[in-house]
Amino acid sequence: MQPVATTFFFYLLAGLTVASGAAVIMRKNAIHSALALIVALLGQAGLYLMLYAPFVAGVQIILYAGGIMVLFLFVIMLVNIERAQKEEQFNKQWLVGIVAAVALGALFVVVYIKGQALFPAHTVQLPEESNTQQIGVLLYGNYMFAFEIASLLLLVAIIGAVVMAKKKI
Amino acid sequence: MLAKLKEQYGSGIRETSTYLGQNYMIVEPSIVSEVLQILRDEHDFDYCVDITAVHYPQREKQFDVLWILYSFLCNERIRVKIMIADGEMVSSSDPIWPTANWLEREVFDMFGIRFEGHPDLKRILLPEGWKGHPLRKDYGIIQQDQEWVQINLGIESGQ
Amino acid sequence: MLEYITSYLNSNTTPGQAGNLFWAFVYIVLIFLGLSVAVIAMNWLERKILAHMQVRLGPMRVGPHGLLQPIADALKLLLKEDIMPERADKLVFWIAPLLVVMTAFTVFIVVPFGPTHAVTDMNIGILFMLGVSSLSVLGIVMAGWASNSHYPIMGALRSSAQMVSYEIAMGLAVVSAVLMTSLHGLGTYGVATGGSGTGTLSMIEIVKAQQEQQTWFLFKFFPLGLIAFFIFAVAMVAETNRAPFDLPEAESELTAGFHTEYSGFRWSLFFLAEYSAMIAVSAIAVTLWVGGWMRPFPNWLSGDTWDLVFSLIPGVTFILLGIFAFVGVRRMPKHPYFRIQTLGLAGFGAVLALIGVLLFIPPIRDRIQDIYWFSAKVAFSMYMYIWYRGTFPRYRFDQLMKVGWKVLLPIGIGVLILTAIMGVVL
Amino acid sequence: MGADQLGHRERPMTNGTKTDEMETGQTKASTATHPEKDPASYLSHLELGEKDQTFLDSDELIINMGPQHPATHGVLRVILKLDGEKVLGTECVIGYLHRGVEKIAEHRTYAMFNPYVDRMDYVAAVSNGLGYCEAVETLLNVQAPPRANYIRVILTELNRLASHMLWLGTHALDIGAITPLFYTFRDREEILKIFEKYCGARLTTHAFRIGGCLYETYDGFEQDVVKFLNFVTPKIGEYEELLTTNRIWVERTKGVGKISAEDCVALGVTGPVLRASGVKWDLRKAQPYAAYSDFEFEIPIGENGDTYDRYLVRMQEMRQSLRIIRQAVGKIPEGPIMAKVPKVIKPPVGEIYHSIEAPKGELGYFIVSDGSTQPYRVRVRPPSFVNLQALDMMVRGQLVADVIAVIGTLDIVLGEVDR
Repeated sequence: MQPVATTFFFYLLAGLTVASGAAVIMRKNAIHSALALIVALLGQAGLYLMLYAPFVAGVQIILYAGGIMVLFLFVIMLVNIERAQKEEQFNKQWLVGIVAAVALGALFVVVYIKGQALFPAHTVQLPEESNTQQIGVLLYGNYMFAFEIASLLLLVAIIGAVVMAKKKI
Repeated sequence: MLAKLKEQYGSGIRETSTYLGQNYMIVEPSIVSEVLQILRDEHDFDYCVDITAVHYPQREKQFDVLWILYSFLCNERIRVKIMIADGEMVSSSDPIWPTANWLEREVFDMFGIRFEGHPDLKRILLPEGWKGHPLRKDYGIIQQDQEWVQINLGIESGQ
Repeated sequence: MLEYITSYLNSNTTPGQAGNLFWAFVYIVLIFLGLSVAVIAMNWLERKILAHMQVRLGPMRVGPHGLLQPIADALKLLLKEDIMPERADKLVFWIAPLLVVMTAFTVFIVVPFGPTHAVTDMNIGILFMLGVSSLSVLGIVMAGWASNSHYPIMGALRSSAQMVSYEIAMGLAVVSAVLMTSLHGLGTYGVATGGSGTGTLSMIEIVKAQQEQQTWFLFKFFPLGLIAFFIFAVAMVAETNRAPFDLPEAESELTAGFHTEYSGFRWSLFFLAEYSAMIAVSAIAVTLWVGGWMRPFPNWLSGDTWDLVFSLIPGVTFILLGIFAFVGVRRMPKHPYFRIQTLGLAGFGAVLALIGVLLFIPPIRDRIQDIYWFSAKVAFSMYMYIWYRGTFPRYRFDQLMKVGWKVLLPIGIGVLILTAIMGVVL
Repeated sequence: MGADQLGHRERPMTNGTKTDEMETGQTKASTATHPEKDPASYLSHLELGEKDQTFLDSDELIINMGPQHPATHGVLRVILKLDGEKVLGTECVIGYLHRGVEKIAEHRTYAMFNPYVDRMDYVAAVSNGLGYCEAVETLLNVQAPPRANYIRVILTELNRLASHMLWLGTHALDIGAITPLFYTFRDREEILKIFEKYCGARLTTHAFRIGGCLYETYDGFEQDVVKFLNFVTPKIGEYEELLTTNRIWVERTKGVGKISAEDCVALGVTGPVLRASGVKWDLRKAQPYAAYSDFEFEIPIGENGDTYDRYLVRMQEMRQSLRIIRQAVGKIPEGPIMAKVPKVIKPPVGEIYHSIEAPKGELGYFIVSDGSTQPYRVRVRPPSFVNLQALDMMVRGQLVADVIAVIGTLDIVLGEVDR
């Protein structure tokens, strides 16, 4: 199926992502921040879809929005976050924030000016029908070793978390 | 058994008798917790059925406080009774039978008899802050704590 | 314009793939309406079936045999005062039911009611379904938290832990089914029918793979398919918060769990979402293991005659239902008080019979029988839901977690590995 | 994890909803008055219970279960102190249904007070009536005639069945099995029909009078009872079929709310709860009243004292009740149904304690007479009240869902707890 109103959807999703990203850091309420983050992640998933990467989009939704963020919410609801403490942190970091903002802004400007040279415009028509299959072949073919290393790393992380959280096992 | 107790406490045990086949004894308030302890430990009255009180306003010692005990081993009941004046403290039997906790709270709630050494003596059936102890004879049957009702329930009267 | 509309009818694909927006829209509207009707019907059926399991009659007053009861209830809920707790988080409280309903309906985009009867077919179909339905837990958590009350928040905590846990077991079961699709080029079924060795996540392709392999995945690599299906069947009950896994809304413990503070229309949205989610996961189960839209015994009872016989069953079913209604009309008390009810029941029976007759007309018959078989399988799964509810006590939270992590998960992994091995060996 | 810690609330609150807030004042007042605690004491005290020191510093949550909660069997209010879902301590707040029965008794004549006792344990009204009538009879030193005693036994045992059936249905409902409720209510209905035919009332029957029974059995009473017995015997098997071997039921009840025999005795817990802990004690055998010495029956006991054993004990008790009724109907004697009791009941001065085995445990009446027509003091020893005291001990360290199961298994009736 040919995409419809691509530009419109791109700006819609991009705007949604940026706006909710801003909301994540601006809301004082941790739960609201987390919810805004979910919206941002969903917007990103939409962008992936527009880039003909349905598998990545699906994984984004199922893992980040549906899995990790639920755990985030779970923890936020469980753990006592003292509001005053949080606000104080915000106040003290304004200098760092400005530096980071300036650096990021500069990067954007550079990319915008030199954009054409950095990313030459070529449109790759990715095969929508076999996208997932190709990812599978690549993941378990060419990048097998890296994939297995990553899973090992995750296993270590799980065990570490269990050791840290449990008093006695 | 009773003879032995009598021997031990002498006049502390004021009366032991049987009415309609039911045994009871009247003891001095000061020794009641010891007597109860002995009854439980040495005579197997390990089950405290009930603790209750009776109010006799015309008497000098206004209240009867009763322990109804039962022995699984002998299949026998006994009532231990003390007489106390208004305001007098009774030593709590909560350390002997944990069941006494609520039963004593109820006696306190209904008669205003305080138990010494009770871990958590407060009203149980009536709400906190209620005035008066309903099972005293001077508490009328339709009497109620108007003030409490008006403040807490927001109605004129509960009747 | 007319050409644009009619051109799709000849194409042999879903409107989404054909890029036909008109038909996609029509399908969306049809699914939305059909689902609403299905939820209403399910409401009535659940109450009736449960009632008969429990030696009572169930709704009997509104309409003949309480047929109009769900409509009366819906009206009541719409007219009810909508209460929002004073200290609730207004925005989140407001969004939560919408989110739940949205996710519950969105998943139906990829549900294949027939080879062409789906809004669209995605390359990541099953992944999309799992992903979107996993978003519904967010709505539940938001609802529980926004109510700012103890029981709802405990319900929310329970449901987030429960759904995240069971999603894993569910995912493993799904993966083993997906794996089975990839094995048809190699397996005992011999003739390599163009299988590339890679499987598919597309819902329609999964059913087509079953068609090619001439087996329901339920019976593939016996008993592996059956075990995977069993894992999925347990996980799907847990995912939809139904008995015996209805802890997030356990009535006797948390009053009503996450929707304690909801009332009126908002509550009815939760209700709607719960039932459509049940239908959605049943649809996944049917697609993955029970052959989707395929009629029973396609390979034993094959041939034109059997095809004809099976294609007549939908019409016969509806006519039988109509006759059933007319039997009910005969058994209605002959009293003027019941006249309207009797007439209503007769009308209902007539409509059913009419649908039955319509289903005999060849073009309709051919187009509709896939949908019929799919719905019949889903309906059976829904009946199982009701049956569970009538039979089982509720799990405790730690036991629920134990079942999820210590029983279903290891078995799921085992089945997955064994399926892979079987695929290579055979 | 309290609402105040959720991050954005302006005012700190202990309880979330508005209704809860109204009660918060009370809760605070009640907890504030606690004196220092003896950790060894069995009861109470929300301050007790060790804090779980994980690095995530999760706080305790205090929630109100009831008085309006679907599973607290009326208006019981349990304040739970939770760590996540684990119960650290409970405090029962009772008295919402207090009607001052004992005070009323002092202002009624002996006969007038008789109907009031039915309103205490309204599920087993006949047992209450039996206990009261026998207590006054003891005080008067009269004996009910044998035929009256047999009628009493039949009705009381039927009532025990009804009470256990109601218990089973609601207990199963609490644990999430909704179907047994309807089965038990269907069969309980048959019992109530017999009551209705006998004395006109279904629930608060006022079936017995001091000195015997007022009503002679109606024609066909025996046949009705036998018919009921034949009807209900397979039904009890049906309940058991639904639950006894049901995996979820077993998992939900085995090892839940354990209480040892020593603790039972120390806490004064009686009835099926005591028997499930392995104490073979039943007042019908220990101190037979009415006509119980004439019948053969067994006292079912459990081993572990957990919810599952209590369930089995009660199921067995239902079978034993059927056995008693069958024997009683078989040899019900002819004769008068009322002893010679004066029109105006004026017992001699004295006091008496009489107790019977009610479906919930030992139901005792302590009556003091001052020789007038009105009792000077009537004290009811309510089994539910005393049994409820064990709740805290039984649920410590278990989960919220177990609190529900234990409240169900204690088989309390709030009318009797609060009186």
